[in-house]
This record gives sequence, structure tokens and C-alpha cells, in this order.
Amino acid sequence: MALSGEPLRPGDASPDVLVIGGGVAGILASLDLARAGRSVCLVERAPRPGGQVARLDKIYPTDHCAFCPLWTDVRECLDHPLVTVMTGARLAAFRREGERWLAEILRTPPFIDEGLCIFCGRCVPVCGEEALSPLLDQAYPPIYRIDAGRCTECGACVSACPTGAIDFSRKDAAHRISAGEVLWATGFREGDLRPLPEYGYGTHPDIMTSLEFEEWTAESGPNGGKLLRKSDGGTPSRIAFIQCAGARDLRMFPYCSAVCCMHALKQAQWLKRRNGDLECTVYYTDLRAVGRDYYRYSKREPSGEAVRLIRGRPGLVFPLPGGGIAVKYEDTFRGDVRIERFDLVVLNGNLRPSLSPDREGDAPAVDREGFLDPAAGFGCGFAVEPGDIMDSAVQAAAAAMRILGRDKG
Amino acid sequence: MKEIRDMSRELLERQAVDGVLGLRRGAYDIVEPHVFRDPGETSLLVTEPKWPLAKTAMKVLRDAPEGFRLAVVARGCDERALSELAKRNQVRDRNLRIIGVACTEARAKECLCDRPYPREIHGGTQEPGVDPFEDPRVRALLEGDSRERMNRWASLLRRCIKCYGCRNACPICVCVPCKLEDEIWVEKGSIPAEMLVFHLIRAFHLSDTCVACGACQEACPVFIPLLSLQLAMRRTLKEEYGYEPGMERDRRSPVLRNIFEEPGTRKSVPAWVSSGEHEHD
Amino acid sequence: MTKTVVLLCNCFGEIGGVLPLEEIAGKLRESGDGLSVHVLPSLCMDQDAERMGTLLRDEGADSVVAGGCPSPARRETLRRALGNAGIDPARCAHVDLREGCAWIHRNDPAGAARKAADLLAMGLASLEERGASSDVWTEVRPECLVIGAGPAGLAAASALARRGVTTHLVERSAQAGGMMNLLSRVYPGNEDGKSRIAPGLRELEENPRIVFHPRSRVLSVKGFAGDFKVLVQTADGPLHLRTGAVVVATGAGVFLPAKMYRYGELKQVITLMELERQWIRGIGDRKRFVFIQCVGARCPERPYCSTICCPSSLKNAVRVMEEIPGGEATVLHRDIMTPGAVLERYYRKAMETGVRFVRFREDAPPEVTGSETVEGVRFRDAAGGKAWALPADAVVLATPLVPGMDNRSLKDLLGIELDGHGFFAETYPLHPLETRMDGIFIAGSARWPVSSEQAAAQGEGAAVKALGILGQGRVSALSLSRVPGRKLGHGRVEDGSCTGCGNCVAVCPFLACSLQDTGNGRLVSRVNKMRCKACGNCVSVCPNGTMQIPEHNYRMVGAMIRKAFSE
Amino acid sequence: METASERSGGKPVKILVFACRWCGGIGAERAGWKRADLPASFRVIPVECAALVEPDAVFRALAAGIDGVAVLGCHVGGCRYDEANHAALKRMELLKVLLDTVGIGGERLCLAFGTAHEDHQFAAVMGDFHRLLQGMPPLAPWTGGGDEDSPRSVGT
Repeated sequence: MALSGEPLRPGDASPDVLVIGGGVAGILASLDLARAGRSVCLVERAPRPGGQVARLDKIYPTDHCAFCPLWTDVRECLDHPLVTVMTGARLAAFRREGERWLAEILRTPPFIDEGLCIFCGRCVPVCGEEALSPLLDQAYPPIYRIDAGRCTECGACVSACPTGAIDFSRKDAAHRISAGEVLWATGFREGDLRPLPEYGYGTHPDIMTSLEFEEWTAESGPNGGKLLRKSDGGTPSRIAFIQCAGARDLRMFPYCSAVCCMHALKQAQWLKRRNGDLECTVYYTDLRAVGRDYYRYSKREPSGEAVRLIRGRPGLVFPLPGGGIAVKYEDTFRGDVRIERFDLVVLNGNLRPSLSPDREGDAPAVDREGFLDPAAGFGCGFAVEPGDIMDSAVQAAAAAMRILGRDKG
Repeated sequence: MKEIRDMSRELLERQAVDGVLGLRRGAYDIVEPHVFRDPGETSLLVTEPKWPLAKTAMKVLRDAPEGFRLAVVARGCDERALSELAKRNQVRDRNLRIIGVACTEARAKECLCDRPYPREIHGGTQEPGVDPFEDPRVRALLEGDSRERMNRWASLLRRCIKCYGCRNACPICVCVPCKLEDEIWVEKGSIPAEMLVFHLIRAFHLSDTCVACGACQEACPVFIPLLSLQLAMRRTLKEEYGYEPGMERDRRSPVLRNIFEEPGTRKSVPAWVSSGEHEHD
Repeated sequence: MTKTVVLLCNCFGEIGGVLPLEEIAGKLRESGDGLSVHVLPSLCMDQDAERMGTLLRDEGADSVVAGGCPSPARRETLRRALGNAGIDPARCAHVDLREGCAWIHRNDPAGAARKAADLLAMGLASLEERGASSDVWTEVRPECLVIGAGPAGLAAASALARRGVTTHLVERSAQAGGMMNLLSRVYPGNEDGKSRIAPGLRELEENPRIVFHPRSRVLSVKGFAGDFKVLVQTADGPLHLRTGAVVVATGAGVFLPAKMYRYGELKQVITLMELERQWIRGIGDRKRFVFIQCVGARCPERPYCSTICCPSSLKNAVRVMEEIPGGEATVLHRDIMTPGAVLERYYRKAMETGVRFVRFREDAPPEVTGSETVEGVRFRDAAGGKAWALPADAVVLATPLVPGMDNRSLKDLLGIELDGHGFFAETYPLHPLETRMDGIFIAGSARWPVSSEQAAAQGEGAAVKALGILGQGRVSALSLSRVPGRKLGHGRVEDGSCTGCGNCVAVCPFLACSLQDTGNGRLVSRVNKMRCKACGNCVSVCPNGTMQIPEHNYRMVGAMIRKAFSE
Repeated sequence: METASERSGGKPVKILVFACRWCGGIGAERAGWKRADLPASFRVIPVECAALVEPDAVFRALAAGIDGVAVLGCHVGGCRYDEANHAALKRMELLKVLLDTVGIGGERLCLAFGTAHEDHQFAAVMGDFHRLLQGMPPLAPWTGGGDEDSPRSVGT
């Protein structure tokens, strides 16, 4: 498409910094830049900022919910005069132009106007396609969202909506952003585990990735924090967490995703806390609990919170005809091979940086593992190096400082 | 008795202190608190009856000139009350000296005192304390199901004539103004006092301070057994935090500290309140 | 004479559909005291702002009770309306009639109606008693104090200086660089330890904005974000500073494994730090190196992983393989801690260069053999249980970083938190460089063991946080607290009645309360308005209601309680 | 659940809630979003932090004829005011002891230190608390009314 020095159209902007990705790293970096007096444009693909952290029910090692500290920062971002937040937007084209970067942002405005939706929910029953669903876990205040895939734009909801919040006439709009610097905070997405057949992902609903599992068991999730089998809604008694599924694996992700060990321990401990007789088993390669209080957290075994740790990477996971999931593994400490039956199997380690190696315009090169080369451009969070919330937050602040260091102000 | 007189005289003679606060048996056998300054006078010093001296000591020190050194003839409860006052900056105890009197067994029983002696005993002999919860009178007050207790305490407190005697006699109550005189908390002019607020607010204000001297109930003209309101809270503090008001001069109430510094046994915390931070020492 | 207007939001029927708003409005009007009550279709749509504004102006209202939804995000129009009518937002009480009433009691309309009436009565009562404490400001001192001149401190100082901030860099020892001065090489690259800090040192040389205070220590830090009063003991006497922010980058200590693995008994048993020195002085003709991990770490005494020991051992093991002809390196570990992409790559490289990795169990640690000198190491492979007796020329113990010896005193001096291990702790995981005290930031191994690279990143991060304050001419208590929509101001003390008991001082998480002598030895509590976050702890422990938060004082609470079930 | 906020005795149940505006408050709000169905027996006084709840206010409420008081705060360690809610929790625990002593019953003071996500928890807490109080006698003897089915003067 045409990307040139045409005069700016309405919706275009020329901020000091363009931050791509509205996850925790992008949000924190934007705030640091804005507080230091830089104008920022924050582009986020999802309908609301928050990124992956907003999907987490609890965060280790303190077991708080991420919701309110994150919401506080999101709110500050949305309210900050120097920060422009573009949600539902993606980077369509990107290139260097003279001293600045020129980006074309394709923004798909939500069918439902956030400012007008009062969450009354009258749109839901009138929709024949069940295309409307509430967006309330990550969003504050909550709104409804229309699944464009299902929506036939029949207009039933439009007439049901008392505030006129729904409008199908709003179409994608292209905005041109001319920025002094660009910060890549594109975070991670989940990689598809089906190429690794031994984990049986996709063959049975009770074999989930850890993020799917987090949402499935979340306090705010479909079961209000209750743990159920996805297949038949029954109550599970044995759960297996398989670490490094896809990670530290030359066939898929050679790197260590850095967050999975603690993530699994957190989930296991919370499940135990809610249901003491549940049996949780974690299959690990190296138990990487390196942060503040992480090791203690991994050792924490108050009243019935004991989690069974087995060193070994299962080689085979398959649904059993009689129900349940079989896990075949070698306990490398005992040196014996065994098969155990579980109700649920949680796969950890399929996290991959969102930046795609196929470069858009002058987008910076990424290495073959998909991580941004720090020399090629400013980046923070999982886009640069796997890490948890704290690592991302530190990187975000450091990146902000480096950007400030660029221009001698 | 004799030891106390001798020690007081001796302290005054060698001017180790500027005054000794104790009880004086004066003309017509009237006993009253008195600051002895003249060694000869100490022959009039007596240790009975029980007369809480902590607040008096506080006032004496407050009015005395800077650097005035006072010795107090103190029972265990007086000493503990003084250390609680000191924690609250009401007494500058570096100018304070305790002449410790141990109470008799009979007195201890009378007061339901579990520690009827000061840290250092200069007069009398150390008698074992009594466990107040073993005492039939206390039992009678604390036993029974909640409904029985509710009716029992309601009818007890309904006797209150709102004379504020309990508050005035308490060696720890020093606030001016006092919440009990604020109509937001306690309605003015209603007698019996809105007992639920009046006495429970009073009791709770002393929850982590009460040294169980019993002055409040001794001062009560209608015999409300006020001490027994405090006992359960004192026991909880001891069980949860190993804390006994008045015993450790330099330790603030655990209720004022965070959970890292004073975790307590956390028995009473529901499981889902728990958090990773309990791991902190 | 106050004129209160009640605005009831119908929320397009969401509220009016359950609650008999008109009836409620009628009752309120009859209740006298000149209340005017309006039921509006909505309070949050654009057109409402204008409508409400005129309405409030015409009524001559000076305070408002708004019954609607609780969401602060939907109050913008109302806020504008109040602005138009010139009404202080503090004079507006929000009552939750939707989420808190209509939506959750829709099957009990009568009960819901009673509740709504009560909630509105409570709102009105709260307005009568509510006070206001204005926000407070302070001029920002445009200088910064950085404690510790290791990689983190240097990074912070040079970043700040480059942004034109005069930065005082206080270092206990004689030279800058901290632990980097002791390292031969640093991972994950393989560059010389000094090169890692070279840019910082150059900045220190060239940039006049960095004021370096070697052989100095901080004696006291008073004040608050924007204006800290700092006393530094320098080599040439005491020095008084006023700085807007403080960065704590004091680094960590190294654990000495006295008597462990016969350290101190056999001179070939050394720590990683000693090996670093030997690389510099000359490694000698030793060939077979055995590295033992988790020496004094991940154990009951030190229940944490020190993060850097595995990569450090990898670095040295690889170097043995690459630089010593015929060199042999074995790493005995309990878990290899190389999280992430870079370190994992490093781990793979180590394996490719032929470093041998063997895992041992915590309950079966290796054993160093030899009488006069090290002969070998005996251990059992956790995987499979094979017993080994491995000849060795040198045994290298990977020991953890431990909290700096000054941490405790610094904690008391700055009023920031230590974690259970003795490192400086952050407030939330989302704000890893911020402490409970606004304007005081932590970086590097003082907060948790990190590589020099990470330490530098944290230093830069702390610098940008500091800039957030230093960049402004003045900061306000509310803006510092960064609590969106925070309504409360700060605690306030009635001098006359304060007994000086100090409960508030003991309980305040932010060290905002202090006791002041008013002469004649009488103490009175004072609230540092810049530090106070109005959590209200002091209010609850104040024995006689002397300490109050005007916006939420006890008279207000009492009045609301009395109205809670008036219907 | 039963919507009637009537107690077996006939008197309606009265609950006062102090909800910290973070976890407690947001939890309550989310209960609304989920359209939870709750007894209309409770009134919420929003506070900035559970630490701001003066123990005396609890007595004040009980004296005003309110059957039970709930204090909702954040997870210990999740407080937005650093450690403010630690001391609050400890105070309230001690308060329960006093209420037990005098027969009001510590259970009339409901402590729930949860997280903002836990709207179902808010609903559960309020529902259970309501049912609990329904089964309990009114505080009549305290608030002066006297207790029907027990002798007026039980002295010592």
C-alpha cells in the first residue's frame, strides 16, 4: 500500500514513540516514557490492553490476582494525556523514512462502542448466532464483544441495544503513524503442539495447554474456580503437569520459556488449596525456580499442598479407551519406566515470541528462534527474551531509558 | 513491709531518688498515696490496701521538674501498667524505679492474678499466681452457649449507671477526650448506657493493653465483673503471639505489627486468606 | 445553607426496571430538608453532561448524590457536569444502585427498593459529615542519589547524568565497579569483566553531572519523594544533599563455604570468585576441574536459588575446555538453572564443547577426596544411581550471593522492605524496581541476585523511574500514590487531643506518622502528607479518634451506620 | 437461594458490609456483572482499605440493631496499601474473641480477605453469612428489647 509523506489524515499521529504490543511490557514502557514527557502511541491487537497477564488468574509467588495492579496501570495508560491507545489494531506496513519510522496501522473498530455499552446484555438473547459474549475478565468496566466470525450482521442486536452502541457500519480504518522511535513489546503467543504427536495435544479435551487450563480453572472462568474435567464435567482426582512440552526441544522451541516451572507449581498449589485430596504431579527436566521466593514457593508444602515432583520428560501421552489420559514416562531418579492414568494433563512450554520471522517492511530482524535482536531495534518482554512479569517489567523500564537516552533532551 | 520501708528510706537517704511514691497511713488511719521525700517519714509507709499507683506515678512525674527521679512502691500489676504507659509515651521510665512488692496468696486469689509479683521483689514472698479461667466466678461468667452468655452479660451490663468509674480507675486509660464521651459512639443521656457500645468499646480499646489488675471492676459501684471481659482476649494474644501486656517493655502490641514481623500462629485465618507472603520471616 | 441535588440514573431501564425510582424520588422529596430529586434516563452519555450541568446550575446545587453504577470509568460525563456547575467533585457522593442493588436483587423488588432508599440515605448522610483535605505539592529537587557504584549503580548514574540530572554516586569502597573488578570474564558473552562497566566508568570520568563519592556511606535519608534530605559521610567529612529520588544499588555479598567440601582445608578447593582471580593471575597447569553447584544455596539456611551460579560455572567450564589444552570440566548440579533463550543456548554450547554434567541429589552431596591435596570427587549420579570416583586437580564451589551486610541498616534508614532472605523487596511483581516508599528505587543484586547485564538493565530501569519524578517541576501526594480515582487525602491530627501514644507510628506502612515533642515533654503525632496514602490504619488504632481522614471520618461512618436500615 | 430476607423469628436480617474498594468492592461489582442473585439484606459502606474500618464502628453497627458486620479486604499480601490490611485482619480477629466472650458470637463478624476476581466468592460469602444470621437469635437483649424465650435477669 502507499506509504509516503502525504499529509496526515485524521486518526494519523506522529508520536515520539510507537509501542507495539499492549501487554504488561508495552503498558509499563509507555507509562515510563509518558512520565518522562514523551508522547506515545500504544498499538494493541486485542480489544483491551493487558496482554497475557490479564489471562492469569493468580500470579506467583505471592498468589495475588494480577487483575487490580494490572488494571491500575492500564487505567493510568488510558487516562494519560501523552498516551494514545489503539486497540483492535495491527501493524500492516512498516518502514524507515528519513529520521523517523512510518507505520501503517489497520484498526478494526469493535462493532460495540466501549463508551456506549452499559453491559445490560440485551443483545445476547436476540442473537441467533450466539455471537455476543461478555468481555469481563480483562476489561474494566466490562463490555460485550461480537465474534465477527459468527456474526451475520442481521441487526437484531442493533435494535435491541438501548444506547446505540452497536454499529456495523464502522469498517477497518488505516492509520499512519510517524514515530521517532519504535518499541517492540509484542510478547508471546501459544505455539501449536500438534506437531509433537507424543503429547497427544488435540486428541482429547482433557489434554490442555497451561494457559487454556488457567482460564478453565480461573476464579473468574467458566466454572468460577471449580476444577472439572473438560470432557464430561466430572471431578478429576489426578492431574499431570508436563514441563518443557515443546520447549528445550530442538524440533520446536530450543529455548527455555522461563515461566513454565513456576506457572505449573502455582497452578498445582492453587488446585491443592481448593481441593486437598487432589493429586498433582509435575514432570520436570530442571526445576527452574530462580526468582525471589520461587525456590521457597516450590518447596512450600503446608497442609496437604504437597505436589508430586518427578524428574523426567514423558515420552507418550494418549487417551485411554475407558476414559482418562495415560502418561508414559521414565522417572530418571528411580530409573524405571511406568505408565500412569490421569484425569487431566496440562502441557507447559509452548510459548513462542509473537514477532514473526517474515519481516514486515523494515521490521527488525529476529533470530531463528523468533526473538528480536536487541541490536536491531528497541524491544522488551518476551519479544526479546523469555521471562516472567518481573523480567518484562524490568526490560520495559530499561528499554524506555534507552529510548530516552537516544535523543539528548 | 519492713524491707519496703527500709529500702525507701535508704534510697532517699543516699539520694538515689528524689521521692518515693507509696501509700501513707496518716492521721485517723487514713491511707492515701503520698510521695515520700523525707527519709524519716517512711515509717508511715504501708502496702495495703491494694491501690493502683501507675496513673498517680504518671501524674507525679508529669508535674515534677525535669529529671525528677521517682521510686514507686509497686505490685506486679502496677509495674506492668507502668510499662504499658511507658510504651505509650505517658511515662518517662528512665527516671523511674520500682520497689517491688509481692502480693499475698490471698490477694492473688482475690484479684484472679496469674502473676502476683513484679520482676524484682523487694518485699513479701513470691506466691504462685492463679489461673483466672480456673476460678469458679469467672467460669460462671464465661460458660454456657452464646445465648446464655448474651443474656448473662446483657443483664450484667444493664446495671451500668454510666459513672465512668471503670474508665477512671483504669491505670491505662489516659485519653482526653475519650471516645466514650463522644455521642457518635455512645449516645448521650441514655442510662443504662448503650451498654453494647460503651463497655465493648472500652473493653476492646484495652484488648492488647489490659494488665488485668482488676481496678475497673473494683471501681464499679454495681459490681459488673469487667475484668472477665478482657481475659479471653489476653489469652488469645498469648496463644497467637506469645504476648502479655506489660511484660516486655520494648515490644509493641503484635496487633500493631504486620504479619511478617509478628506472624502469630494464624490459627484463626481461613485457608483462602493465606498467601505466599506467609513464607516471609 | 447547602443545597443538595439527588440524581437517579435509570440506566435505560437497567435500574428503573427493578427499582421504583419515581416512588423513591417522591419519598426523598417528602423527607423535607429541601432535597430536589431528579430521575434521568442516564448519567454517562455525552448528551447527559450538558443536561445535568444546566440542571445543577438552575438548582443552585453545591452537593450531589448520584445513584447509578459504581464504575469510576463511567463517571466522566458526571464529572464534566459538576465542572460546568462549579461543584467540587468531593461534594458528590456516588451510590451504587445497579451492580450493588438492581442487578443482584432483581428477584426481590421490595427488598431492592428498601435497600436503594437506605443506600441513598446513607449517601446523603455521608455528604453532611464529609470533610476535605486538599492535595499537597512539593517542589522537586532535580538531583538524584545513587547508593552503590556497581554495574547497576553505574548504569543508573550514567543514564541519569546523560539526561542532564546531577547524580550523587555514593560508594563504600575506594573505586567504582563493584564485583566487576573481581571477575575475569562475564557471561553470557565472554568479554572481560571490566569491559562490562567501561562505559559507566567513562561516563564517570567525562560527565561532570556525576558526582562520585568514594569511601562514603549514607548516614540518614529524611523527607519524601521529590525532596529527600540526605546526609552522607564522605572521605572529607559530612555532606548534606537534597535529592528528588534515591536509587539503592548496593549489590550483594558472596557466601564463603567455610568447612564445606573441605574448603579451607585443601587449597585446591576454591570458590568461583577465587577461580576468577586465578584466571587473571594465571591458572597454572591444572587440567581437571570439577564444579559443584548449590554450595550453601537451595538449602534450609539459604532457601533460594542465587540465579547466577549456574551460568558462572558454565562460563568457566567452557573456558576450561576451550583455553586449557587437554582441559576437562565436570559440573555437578541439582538442576541447571539457565532459564530463557540466551542462557539455554549457552547451556547447549557447554554440552557441545564437551563439559560433563552430572546431577546429584540434595540428600547425597558429592565428597572431595585426598589427604594433602585434592585427588578427586566421589558422588552418585541421581539419574540411574551410578557411583563415580572422578579424579580432579581443582574443585570449584559455586556459592550463592547473600544479602549485603548493610541491608538491615539501610532498610531502617530508608523505610523500605526486606524480603524473607534479607534482599530489598519490591511492592508488586508488576513494579519490580519500586519500593513501598515513593521515590526510592532498587536495582541489581541488592534486590535479588542477577547477572551484571541484568543489573545494568535494572539500573537503567531505576533511572527511568527516578526520571518520572525528577522530570517534573513539582509532584503531588496524589499523583505519587498512583491510585486511580483515589478519593482520600491524608490523615489529620487534632493537636489538642493527641495523647502521643504512638500507635499510628507503629502501624503506618509508609512511615508517614511521627511523634513530635511540643515542649514540656508532651508528644504529638504528625502526619507527613507527602508520604501518607490514607489507608486509614492510623485512624483505626487511634485510641480516641484524634487521627482522622476528613473524607472518611468517624462521624460520617457513624451517620451512615445509623441510616443503613432506616427504611 | 431464598430471596426473602426474613428471619425465622420474623425480623428481617440486617447486614452491614465494609468493602475495601479494591478486592472487596470490585468483587461485589463483578457479582453484579454476573447477575448473581443475592438476598437484599446487606448494605455496603465502601472504604479505601479494610484498615480504615474502626473496630468501634462494628460495635456501633451491632448496637444499631444490625445483626452482622462483614469486612471485605484483599488477600493478605495483596493489599494496595502495602501491609495496611495485616493489622486490620489481626484487629478483627481479636474483635471476634470479644464478641464471643459476651455471647454476641464472633461469627456475627464476617472476615473475607479475597481477591478482586472472586465475585463468586463474594456471592458465596454474602449468601452464607445471610443464612447464618437467619438462624441466629436477634441481638434484642443487647439492644434493649430483651430476649423473649429466656429470663430477663440472669445475674451473679
